[in-house]
Amino acid sequence: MGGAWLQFVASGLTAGAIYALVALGFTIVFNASGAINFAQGEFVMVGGMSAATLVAAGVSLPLAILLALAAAIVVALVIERVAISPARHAGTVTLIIITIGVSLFLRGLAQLVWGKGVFRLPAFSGEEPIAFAGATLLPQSLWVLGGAALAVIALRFFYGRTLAGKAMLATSFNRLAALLVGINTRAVLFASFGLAAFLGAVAGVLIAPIAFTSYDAGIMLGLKGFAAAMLGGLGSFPGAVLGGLVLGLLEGLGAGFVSSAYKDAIAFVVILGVLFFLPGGFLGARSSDRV
Amino acid sequence: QEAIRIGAFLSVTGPAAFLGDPELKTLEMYVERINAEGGVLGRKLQLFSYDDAGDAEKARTFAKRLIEQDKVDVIVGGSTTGATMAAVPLAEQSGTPFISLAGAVPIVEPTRKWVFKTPHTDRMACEKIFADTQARKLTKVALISGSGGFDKSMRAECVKVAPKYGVDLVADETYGATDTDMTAQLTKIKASGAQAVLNAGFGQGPAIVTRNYRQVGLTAPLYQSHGVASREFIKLAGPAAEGVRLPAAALLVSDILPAGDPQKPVVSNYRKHYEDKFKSDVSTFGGHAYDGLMLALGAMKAAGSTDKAKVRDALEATRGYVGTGGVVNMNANDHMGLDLTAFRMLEVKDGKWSLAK
Amino acid sequence: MLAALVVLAPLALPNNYAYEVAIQIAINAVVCVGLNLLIGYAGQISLGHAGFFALGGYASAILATRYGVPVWLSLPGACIAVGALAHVLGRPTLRLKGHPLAMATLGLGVIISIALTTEDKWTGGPDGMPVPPLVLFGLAVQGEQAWYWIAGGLLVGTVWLALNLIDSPNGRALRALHGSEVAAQTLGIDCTRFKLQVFTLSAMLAALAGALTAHYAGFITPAKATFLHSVELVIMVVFGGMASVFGAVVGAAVMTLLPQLLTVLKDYEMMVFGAVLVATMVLFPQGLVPTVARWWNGRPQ
Amino acid sequence: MTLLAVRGLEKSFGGVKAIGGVDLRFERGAVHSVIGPNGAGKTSLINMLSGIYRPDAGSIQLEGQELAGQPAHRFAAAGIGRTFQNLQVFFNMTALENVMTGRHLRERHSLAAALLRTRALQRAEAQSRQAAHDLLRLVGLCGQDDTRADAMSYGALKRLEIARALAAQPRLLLLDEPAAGLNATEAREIDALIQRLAEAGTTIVLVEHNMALVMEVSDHVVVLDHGRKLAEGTPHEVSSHPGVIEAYLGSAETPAEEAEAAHA
Amino acid sequence: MLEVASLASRYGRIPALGGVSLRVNAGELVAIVGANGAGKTTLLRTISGVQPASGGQIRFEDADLLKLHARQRVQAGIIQVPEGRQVFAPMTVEDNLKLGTFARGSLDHMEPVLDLFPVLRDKFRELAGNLSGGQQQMLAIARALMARPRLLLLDEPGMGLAPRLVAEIFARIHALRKVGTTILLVDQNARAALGVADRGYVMETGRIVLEGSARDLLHDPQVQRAYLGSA
Ligand SMILES: Nc1ncnc2c1ncn2[C@@H]1O[C@H](COP(=O)(O)OP(=O)(O)OP(=O)(O)O)[C@@H](O)[C@H]1O
Ligand SMILES: Nc1ncnc2c1ncn2[C@@H]1O[C@H](COP(=O)(O)OP(=O)(O)OP(=O)(O)O)[C@@H](O)[C@H]1O
Ligand SMILES: [Mg+2]
Ligand SMILES: [Mg+2]
Repeated sequence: MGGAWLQFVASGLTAGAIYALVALGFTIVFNASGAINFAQGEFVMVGGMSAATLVAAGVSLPLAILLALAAAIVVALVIERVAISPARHAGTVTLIIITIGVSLFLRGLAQLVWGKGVFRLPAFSGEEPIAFAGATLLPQSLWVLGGAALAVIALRFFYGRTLAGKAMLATSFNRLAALLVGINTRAVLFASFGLAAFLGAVAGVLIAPIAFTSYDAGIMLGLKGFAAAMLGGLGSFPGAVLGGLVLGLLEGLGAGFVSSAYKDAIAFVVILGVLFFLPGGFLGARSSDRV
Repeated sequence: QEAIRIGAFLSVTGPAAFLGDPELKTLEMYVERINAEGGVLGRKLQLFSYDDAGDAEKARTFAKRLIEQDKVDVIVGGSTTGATMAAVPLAEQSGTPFISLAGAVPIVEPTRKWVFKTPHTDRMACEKIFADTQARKLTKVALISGSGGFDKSMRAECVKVAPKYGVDLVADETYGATDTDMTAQLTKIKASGAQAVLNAGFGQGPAIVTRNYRQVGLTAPLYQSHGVASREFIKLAGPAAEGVRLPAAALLVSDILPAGDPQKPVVSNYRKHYEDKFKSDVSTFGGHAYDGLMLALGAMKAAGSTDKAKVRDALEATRGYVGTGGVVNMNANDHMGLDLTAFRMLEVKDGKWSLAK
Repeated sequence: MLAALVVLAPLALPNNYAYEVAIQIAINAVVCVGLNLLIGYAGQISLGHAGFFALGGYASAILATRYGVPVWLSLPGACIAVGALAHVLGRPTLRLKGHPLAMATLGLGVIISIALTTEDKWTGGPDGMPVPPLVLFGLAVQGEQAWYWIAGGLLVGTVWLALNLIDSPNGRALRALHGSEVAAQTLGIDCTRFKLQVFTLSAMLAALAGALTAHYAGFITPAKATFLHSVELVIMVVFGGMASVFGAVVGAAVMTLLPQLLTVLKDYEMMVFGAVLVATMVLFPQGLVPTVARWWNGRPQ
Repeated sequence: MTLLAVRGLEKSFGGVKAIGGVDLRFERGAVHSVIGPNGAGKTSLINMLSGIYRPDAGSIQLEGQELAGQPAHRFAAAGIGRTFQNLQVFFNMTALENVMTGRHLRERHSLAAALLRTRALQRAEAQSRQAAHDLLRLVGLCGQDDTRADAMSYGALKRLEIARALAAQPRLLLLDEPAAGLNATEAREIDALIQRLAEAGTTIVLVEHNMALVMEVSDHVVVLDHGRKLAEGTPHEVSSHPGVIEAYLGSAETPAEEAEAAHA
Repeated sequence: MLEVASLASRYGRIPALGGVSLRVNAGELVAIVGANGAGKTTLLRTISGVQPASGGQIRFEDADLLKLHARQRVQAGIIQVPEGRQVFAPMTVEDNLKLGTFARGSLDHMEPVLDLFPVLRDKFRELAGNLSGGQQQMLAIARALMARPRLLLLDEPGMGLAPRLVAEIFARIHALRKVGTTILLVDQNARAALGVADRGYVMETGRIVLEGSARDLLHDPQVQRAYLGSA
């Protein structure tokens, strides 16, 4: 099995890049509200499904993608207004349960609108696998990896360098203080949902050629994306990407070298191990717990 | 006059939705059609259906609801083996004829008084495939399967019957229902020197397996299970699907069946009805529901009543029923009544199903 | 009050299906009362309790079918085994807090679920395994009525124990470590010990409920171990009201009944369920029972 | 008689040496004050004496029993209680329950007894309730028994923390700025309370910036600066120490006087 | 400049302010003293808009403040230093100060503000949550100053500060007033607060019970007994 490990790595990167993109979306909402948005997987699904159906209806791919992004953002903003914003003073757990309700709602809606079929988008730049040293990678995987890289750079810049980005972070750390320095905390939540949906839809569009999409695709993406975000360190954008890639690699190598039946379990065992030693994940925020 | 009550619990949502969804559509459509034609025994049909979402516990609750509250005359349903097995004791206890739409062998082996099933078993699928590999002189076969009930059950049956066909299983890999990349597993299979690969699975997994199969450069013949017998598979797998073989019922190739085939009228009709109404492709699973409903109604007609015991006896006495799944001949020891001839070996050619030579 | 409700309810139950739902409510409520001790009172989260629930069922079933242990023994045996497992797993896990804890418990649940699905020699795989009926004092417990009294009795007992626990020094210690772990420590509270205690207790209650479900249904599948079932349990707790024992019961009741009622909506079921969940949490952010209780108390003033 | 002896205590955070090699002795029944500029390391010291921080080096001995390195709840069990500069109230409880929790070490915690609510437990609970009630009255929170902690004002919460710490009947009580947020008159009440506790034999370590209070109650004052001991002695000695005036007290004039001068 | 008329506010059903009226003229420094729970914090929170009013009026110059969001009030120049510091604990001192300019003010103030609190310069890249209590208090004041407040609401600015610093802070507050900042000050150190103030109000259980020039209040025997600790 000498050269096979390279293919296991390629396999892991393909899955990992997908998880990374989803994890970035989790990070955005977490950084604004301190809550996990369990509807993030559904944002991805809405993006992928919209694009896939539009393409099937004859719309050109670039236009379909733009429309899909717009659709996901609109959906997310409406949901923020109707479901999240009215409950913004409630506790984190309540907020999380609301996002679970939202994810059920969106899944149910998607099932009505699009049915239960599985859809696929054409690959952006062909299907011909790229071979290197005996391993192969689909060109679309490079799109996904590139998308994740670009997203993390942009997000890092926005949150690390701009005052608006810092204001979004500040709101999740201390709402009262945020109000007192004049931050519109409602707008922050609103914007973060829009941003998370945008990123989610980008992810949905990028991964649909590889992973396909269906009304219930959000469940798995949500679970894996959450795990990736935790592994990398909740709140950290590079962490989200790192966590996603590591999770994917664990699965790929686990399936290759240990047991494909237990590959998910192997990944979770490793995550548990990491959390026991680094509760904040790889790149979790430096915490201050002094009294 | 009181309507005949048909009960159904199906996996309309959840991981097995592509079983339950066409099944429910089929039942609803035919109940409506038959009512429009005046019903059965001069009585209208009334359908009571619930979505068990693939959860056996829910299936049991709904089976109880059908029996206790809705007081149905017959149950057609149980998309998955787990759901079916959960409801079996209730049907047996209450004495309700129960026609399952799930595939696994244990549903009808050993035979239970009140339980019948319409689809071919997964063992038959394995046998059909291995018969084909035997004919092509391929002895080293690699197995890959999903982690769901359908997949694991078929995998286990294939392992059991392999020796009978001189098949040597050289690899045994697994993937999750929602996995997005199976190249790791396929790379291991590639290294195993398999002459053919059999994938037991349904849903989107097999499509990804098929695409990854070409990606890692595997060229050995790929067999899929009857679980992917729908046009959607070809759409998802794209050009990679070319040459894939699988055992399936006549339904999928209704248009290219020879004119003399006894199933031709039945499957053509069903297909036309379904595709006209729902504007989506038929799958064999909807056909199972069609067969289940028709068997039940046939038995009622034969019994001349909806008396449960009489209907059961009539079901067991079914002979020569021509359905979408094949020709059914039941008896006291066989509550399925199908044999290997019901399966056709299909091959994807030019993006379409065709009969394999 | 709850006891009276349990005793009187059968008058309103028309058939075995209604009993079935009532039994499910009672069993879910037992899990939720236990889980609420952990989530609502001790402020810890678990997204893996479905794993313990299913393990309870499987352990009892395997003990009974494979090792011929009589069911009246295998059932408590399973609870103790699961409790021991939870105790061992809980020790490192409960050092975590907040989201990492959620992740870790989720991971435990997923691992259990995968093991149950994969080890088909023991568990029958995804299609599950048959479970022998419960035999108490030489009599097989059969029929919905009998089960109703067992589940109802168990629920009343669990609620009574939980109420006692909350109103005791142990319960205060739990709430204290929820409020401020540092302060709790400086008062001499061994936080690890109390967290572990309540984690184990809630896991055992889940296992007990899981085992009863299995023996009642006569079979068990890994569906009960999934992450989604864990989430469902947490939803029940939060929906009814965290830090409220009756909230847990009400949450379990509503969340068990609602899907049964919504079946008439067919394709709209999931959407409406999601909408109901969102609307309730927006209107009753503290959960049903505490918010209603506050309104109630507020009115006289 | 020395109750608590600290030797060579050190604690750094990153590059900051919060406490850099401090030796201290706290005599039984006396009131010891720890003062020093902001960031001198006072709270860090208290955190180590109560087991919240694990020291990098050094020993903490309570009557010869080594405590350094033990978990915080052991410190409490050994008889060390504390309050917090940054409030650590149980906001999910009423005032009375907060104080009852303080009695944790005086209570038994058999899970079985708790679940079954035994007679003995009920009796103990009634006792705890009464004791907590009395303590609330003692710190001036009479009639607030059933107020939820999250509805209390800052000053009330400070008192609540004191009552809670007292409920454990500690031998050594560490108070981190108990009078912050109280006005001069209210601070006097704390003053009286501290003196009463000391008379009853409780050893007190007081961190406070309210110099009037420190001068009034202390038997012994330690001045920290940059994590080191700058001076030590009676209140009088310390307050006239030039280094202390320079680093901490500032010019003798009070700001009010200064300002009044400005008015004039 | 600020005119508060029979302002009421409540937590749920529990009233915290029962009709408070007061006035702060432009350039004035007004102190409020009162026992724990008198409602001082609630009053400041209601003025800054993080706590809803249940009755009464607040006018700031010509604007009806109750019609404005907290954010709009900040933009208008009403800046509060909250009780309990409320720094953004997981962010650096630098980011905390920058966020102070979110709605108004500019980064140009950074240097002068750091000159006021040199410790913050040493801790510039440290997480705010890791600062000592007093250092956080300084950061909270510094953050407020970054916004160039026109009306500064100070809730216990001297709390937790070393005596030398308290003296300094009050001197600074006094100096701020001189450069035209209007200040409403709450501090338990009533002597110091009234010492720097022009006028003062005394609050008890949600009402104003006494008002007058700071000097008069300082010498009022009742105030001395209740708040200044004089026997
Ligand atoms: N958890 C921590 N992480 C990093 N630095 C810390 C931590 N705790 C304390 N420090 C640093 O250690 C030094 C001492 O802090 P400490 O809180 O002990 O001061 P203090 O004397 O209590 O001051 P104050 O009177 O202002 O409360 C400070 O410079 C502070 O920034
Ligand atoms: N969140 C709250 N919920 C309910 N009641 C509250 C809340 N916050 C304050 N109160 C009550 O409102 C009243 C006024 O409190 P406030 O904090 O304004 O007092 P204060 O004068 O600032 O006191 P202190 O000097 O202690 O800070 C008090 O009786 C307090 O118990
Ligand atoms: Mg301090
Ligand atoms: Mg206040």
